[in-house]
Amino acid sequence: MTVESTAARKPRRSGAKRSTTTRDTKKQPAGQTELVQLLTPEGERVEHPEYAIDPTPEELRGLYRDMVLTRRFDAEATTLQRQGELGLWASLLGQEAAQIGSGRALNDADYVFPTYREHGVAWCRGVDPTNLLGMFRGVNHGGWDPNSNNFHLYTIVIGSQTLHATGYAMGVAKDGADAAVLAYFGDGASSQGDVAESFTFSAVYNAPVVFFCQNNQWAISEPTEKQTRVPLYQRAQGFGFPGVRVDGNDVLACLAVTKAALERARTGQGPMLIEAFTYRMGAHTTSDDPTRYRSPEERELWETKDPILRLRTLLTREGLADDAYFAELERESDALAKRVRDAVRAMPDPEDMAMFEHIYADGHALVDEERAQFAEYQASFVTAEEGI
Amino acid sequence: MTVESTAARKPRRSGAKRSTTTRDTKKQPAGQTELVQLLTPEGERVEHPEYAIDPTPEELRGLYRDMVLTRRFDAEATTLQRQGELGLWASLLGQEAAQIGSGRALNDADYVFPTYREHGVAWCRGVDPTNLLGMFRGVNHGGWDPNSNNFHLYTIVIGSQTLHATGYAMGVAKDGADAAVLAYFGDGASSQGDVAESFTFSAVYNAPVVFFCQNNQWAISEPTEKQTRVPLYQRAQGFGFPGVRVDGNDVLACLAVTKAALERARTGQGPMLIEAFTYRMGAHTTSDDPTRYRSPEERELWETKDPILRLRTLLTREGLADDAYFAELERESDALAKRVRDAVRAMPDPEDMAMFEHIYADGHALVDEERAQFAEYQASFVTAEEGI
Amino acid sequence: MAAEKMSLSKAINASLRTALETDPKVLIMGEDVGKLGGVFRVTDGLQKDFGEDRVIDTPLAESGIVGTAIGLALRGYRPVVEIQFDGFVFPAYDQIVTQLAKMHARSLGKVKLPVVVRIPYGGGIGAVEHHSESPEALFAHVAGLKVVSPANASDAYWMLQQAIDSDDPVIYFEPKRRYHDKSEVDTAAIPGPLHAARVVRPGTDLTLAAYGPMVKVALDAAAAAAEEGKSIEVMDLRSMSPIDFDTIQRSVERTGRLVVVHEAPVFLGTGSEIAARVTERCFYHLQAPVLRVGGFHSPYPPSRLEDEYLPGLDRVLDAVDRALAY
Amino acid sequence: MAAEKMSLSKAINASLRTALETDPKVLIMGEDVGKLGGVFRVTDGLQKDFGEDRVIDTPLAESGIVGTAIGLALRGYRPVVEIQFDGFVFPAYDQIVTQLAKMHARSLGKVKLPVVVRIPYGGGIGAVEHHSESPEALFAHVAGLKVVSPANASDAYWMLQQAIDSDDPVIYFEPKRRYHDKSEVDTAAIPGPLHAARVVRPGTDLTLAAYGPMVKVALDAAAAAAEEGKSIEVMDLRSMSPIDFDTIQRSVERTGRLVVVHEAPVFLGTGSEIAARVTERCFYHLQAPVLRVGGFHSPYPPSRLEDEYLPGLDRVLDAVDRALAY
Ligand SMILES: Cc1ncc(C[n+]2csc(CCOP(=O)(O)OP(=O)(O)O)c2C)c(N)n1
Ligand SMILES: Cc1ncc(C[n+]2csc(CCOP(=O)(O)OP(=O)(O)O)c2C)c(N)n1
Ligand SMILES: [Mg+2]
Ligand SMILES: [Mg+2]
Repeated sequence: MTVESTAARKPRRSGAKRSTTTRDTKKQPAGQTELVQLLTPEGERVEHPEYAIDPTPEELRGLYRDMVLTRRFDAEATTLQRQGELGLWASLLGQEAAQIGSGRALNDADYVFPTYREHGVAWCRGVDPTNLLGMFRGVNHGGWDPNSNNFHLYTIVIGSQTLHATGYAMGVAKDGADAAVLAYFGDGASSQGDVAESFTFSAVYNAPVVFFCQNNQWAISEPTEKQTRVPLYQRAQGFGFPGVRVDGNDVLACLAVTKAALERARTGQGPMLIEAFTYRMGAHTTSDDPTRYRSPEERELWETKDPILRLRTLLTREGLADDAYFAELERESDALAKRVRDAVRAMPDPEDMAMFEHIYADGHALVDEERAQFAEYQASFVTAEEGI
Repeated sequence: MTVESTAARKPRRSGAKRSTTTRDTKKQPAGQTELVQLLTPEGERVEHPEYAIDPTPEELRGLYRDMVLTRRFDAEATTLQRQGELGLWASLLGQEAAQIGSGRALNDADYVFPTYREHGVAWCRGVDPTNLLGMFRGVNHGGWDPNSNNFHLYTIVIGSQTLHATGYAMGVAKDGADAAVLAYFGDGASSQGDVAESFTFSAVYNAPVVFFCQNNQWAISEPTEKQTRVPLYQRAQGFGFPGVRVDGNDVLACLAVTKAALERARTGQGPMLIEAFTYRMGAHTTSDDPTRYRSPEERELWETKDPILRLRTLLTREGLADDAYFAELERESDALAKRVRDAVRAMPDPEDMAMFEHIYADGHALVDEERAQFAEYQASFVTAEEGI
Repeated sequence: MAAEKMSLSKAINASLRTALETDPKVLIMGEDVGKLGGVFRVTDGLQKDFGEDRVIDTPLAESGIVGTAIGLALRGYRPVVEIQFDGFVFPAYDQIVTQLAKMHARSLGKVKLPVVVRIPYGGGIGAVEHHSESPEALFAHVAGLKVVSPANASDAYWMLQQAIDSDDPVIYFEPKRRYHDKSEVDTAAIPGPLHAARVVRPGTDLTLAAYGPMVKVALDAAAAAAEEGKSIEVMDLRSMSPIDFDTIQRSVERTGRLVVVHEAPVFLGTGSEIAARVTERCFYHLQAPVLRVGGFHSPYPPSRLEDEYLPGLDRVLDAVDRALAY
Repeated sequence: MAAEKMSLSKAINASLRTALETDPKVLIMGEDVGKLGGVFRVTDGLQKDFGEDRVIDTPLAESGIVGTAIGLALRGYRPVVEIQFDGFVFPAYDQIVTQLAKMHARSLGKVKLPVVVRIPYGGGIGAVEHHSESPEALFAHVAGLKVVSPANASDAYWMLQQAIDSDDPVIYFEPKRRYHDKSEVDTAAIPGPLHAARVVRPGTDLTLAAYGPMVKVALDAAAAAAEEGKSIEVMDLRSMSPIDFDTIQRSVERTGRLVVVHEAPVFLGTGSEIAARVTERCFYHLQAPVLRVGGFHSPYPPSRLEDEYLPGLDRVLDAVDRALAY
């Protein structure tokens, strides 16, 4: 399976040439917004004075591969949810460039604080995709060790993690470490007080944190206009640090801008806000029904800006990847999907007594008491059954 | 007693000519900040293209009188605290221009949401000064009916009232009323998430609310640099509405800018942020000891920018007020002070049973039960005593 | 409309519709309550019929939602705000506790804040973290708030009407896993008091008190116990602040035994207050200590464990047996 | 240093100093904790001696303080944050409840958050609104937090050391009206367990349990009762989560009567849990219901009423008498 995966297949044929000017200017008042773009929807490289980048063919193929595998994994997870293997899934479909571009900008020593949708960033960090599924299956609330890959657990309460990221970055600065922190949040999250407080703290302490806002145009059913009346990247300036809007469907631009911002942070120049202008192609989660609040036309429009397709166009046109490469990647995608599917199906439910574990690091008398009572209660059934 | 009231007497003689440039530019990075000023510390009128104002002599005297009486009241309250009549007092000393200027910009139909220090605004709204003292004496948590003077109760939890103001303004807009809302907060408060959320809500709903931030340079012991690294008025822009910095010790500038902002709001042009650049001349409250964290020099510097003195200079130089006027105002001040003093001393403690009143508008069984039990408990003493 | 069988969520929708129709000052506010009709469709169709000015999609900020609702109430409106899930009420907790609850007292009664905060709460729907909590004790402890929870469609309709009519702030907890349960709603009836408990199944051996989602479990337990010859009186408490202790007391004075069930953690849950106060009131009537069945002192577990975590039939019956064994 | 008489606030200062000296990862954070040394001077001199990098004046935003402290803890630091007054903890409540309390469990134990939240609490100092509250039950109900409160200088010193040493988040409530009370602190002693209750005055007729600021009132009450020939055992609970029920139980099994006192409102206060659980554990030993003395179901009143509002000697003795009258 290639780019044309289940979830994204249908409307791509609608053609890559449709003009998007009217729509975009609706969202971006003229003159106010400059969108950093290095690769057009038509797959053309463009120059940007501030954010130059010159990836090798190998690197380009790597970014492409990351995006394809991420999308494939995501589609598989959606399928697994439909099959009842997961209780819920929050798809990243459409946001692959924003996530892979920013994720591949990271150094090993950097630290990431995701929302609940950064499956592509997790992939870049080397978190096993299967581990992401535990919480969506309902077997845990977060199935990986954040310190193994410098990738924090998913945070569901909107905006909270931006403060954790800021505090972590304050610690990085205290340690004098050569590292930065990357904090993800959404357009909806921009309204939360915690996000504003994280801007204040990071500015005052000049913390090495980069705020990466994926403006995917929607917070469940609410368009970005319900959160702000000016472009979100502008929010940063009033807190005393720069903000920039990048084409969130352009993996090269996301990579270049994030790399620059992280380097800025690592070299003591403080926080920066990146607004990745992108689109949530799927439902908010598998529980959501976007037909209730947005038009198919809008989605079709964004299909024409697909992040994967444009890089494929470039790779093909420039002769950087051939059919064999794409076929091999398809095989790899299928293998990944199968591995994930098998792993999820094999994922055992937690033991009942796990309820009483890890509530405290140093123990707690009440937990001990309740654990003992529950064990006794359960034993009473065994006894009763045995009694029969 | 005239302008030279107890609390403000000493250092004014240090002269009005001291240059303040170096200090100011420290706080205001060059070029970034324009300070709206219509009356210099030396009492000179200056023009401003956007904020013209041409008050009559009567109006100028009125502003002067408001500031003098407010300062006198404030000094009396400080004295009353020292004498044990109040548990605490939060002095507005130094902020008279910011408060009277903005307060006199209001129409009757406008609504005000203060912090705990807006005694001058309360005065403008016609709230009896005595009523302000109840909470500081400890006889109530807020002693006036907000709807009598369109002046909400003092709010102690920092920042909360900015959301109430925004909601109120949303209601004003719904009603199609010709009114605006004025929300006060401090430089410290600017860091609270609630304030950011009020910016978001007011911008999204285009609510007729003006945010008036008195940047008095300190949040208890913390200088404004602990809250922001750029001028606070700039915060507004990233939320999509204008911000302006005004000389907060210039009553004319505060009046003009607030008038314009309120009119903007009333005519459907949405929120605006005003940062009044001023100084808290006294302690944070009577519990505070500012010598622990700031230098006498800083205070002396701000003495030279005294809001009252500069207007007095203007009135005198232009022959708008004579000695008789000032003497009469001194008598009026004394009378006000005496009235407040007498009223506070006569202020009775609440009845014990008042603890159980006004917790709910529609009653609550538990409150009824506890009220009855407490009455019975108290009666048991009476009986016991009678028994003796 | 009069009597009609409807689901609990439809009853809330109908109640909101009635309120919007009856009083132009009533507003609905929250995340996704407009076009989407809420993530549970509880506000379905309301924005379409009453406009964006009365059914308001808000920015994603709970403190802002409650804070602006307070401002709107000060202006004379009667906002009904929705918190999307139980676990997301905490960003608004400051506004609720320090402002919404206290402003009436602060103003010596001059200011009234008729704000209703609707919170879908509780577990049992297989959700991820923060979507299954029962934080009612954290509100009931706070003076100035009233806290209620309906257990069936009729109460859902009427208690919401009464909450909106109340001049006090009311936290209205909706048992989300009962949203689809249907029962008769008579919109022409004259409802009883908002804060009264109700005996929903009479019995003589033990009183089993519950509210919200646990009333069904309690009734099932009583039915099961009946088959073993035990007569359990089931009480739907309906209100957690105030709690109708008079009605509980009358029942316990007859039965001599009380078991309280809720989903919320037992430790400092509403059951603790009920146990303490009923023991005080009925010290000489109680044949057994008041027993409590509820959640454990742990975060709400991953959904694959919720059947074990939530008080179900067996755990309730176990407590009943233990109480009867005294 | 060894044994020395000092005030409770000085003991906290000394304890923070020890922690800063011993462990370079310990940080102090809060509003005005630096140059000013806190509004109660509890952190006096610490910034001067340990620098702005370790004793940090923060922006005025409680959620930000706790949220960044969590981040710092994730990075390996051990932040001790100060909330300036009890009533100002609520803006941070979301971070405390949904993040600080739950992250250890969320990570299946991989992440530890050794964060201490210091909160001066309680009334009796003649303050304005929001400066005199006792919100401990709102934290004790939440799994993942530990909640303690010292009643004297020695405990203030040692319990804070232990809280900082703990790998769990600890909410450390400081009885602000006892800040100036002096007693012996032996900084070389070996402290008992952090969460153990302690009998501070033995007695045989009734157990009187208190914590924080009310321990002194309880001791005074016991002394007064002794003059009337009543032998009251006073227990300093010290920890509200967990509560040391074993020690309470042992006492009540001997005395047969229990009165619990706290400043917090009685309704759903910690006393309710103690009453409920002790009644369960000691059903056949109790000669009287567990009685509770505490605040009323009202906002903390204006300070001129606080003497009536706060449980004082008379109200405690009244409850003691009522309990003994059974
Ligand atoms: C505090 C809080 N309130 C509400 C929710 C419910 N909720 C989950 S996702 C979401 C929308 C988030 O939108 P955005 O920040 O744009 O991120 P996206 O889902 O688009 O990636 C909402 C309202 C939540 N998780 N947390
Ligand atoms: C939420 C909250 N946190 C802390 C406090 C304690 N406090 C009272 S005033 C104050 C400083 C406020 O500074 P600023 O906003 O600049 O107003 P100013 O006092 O200078 O007028 C603080 C920290 C509070 N009242 N509320
Ligand atoms: Mg979004
Ligand atoms: Mg200030």
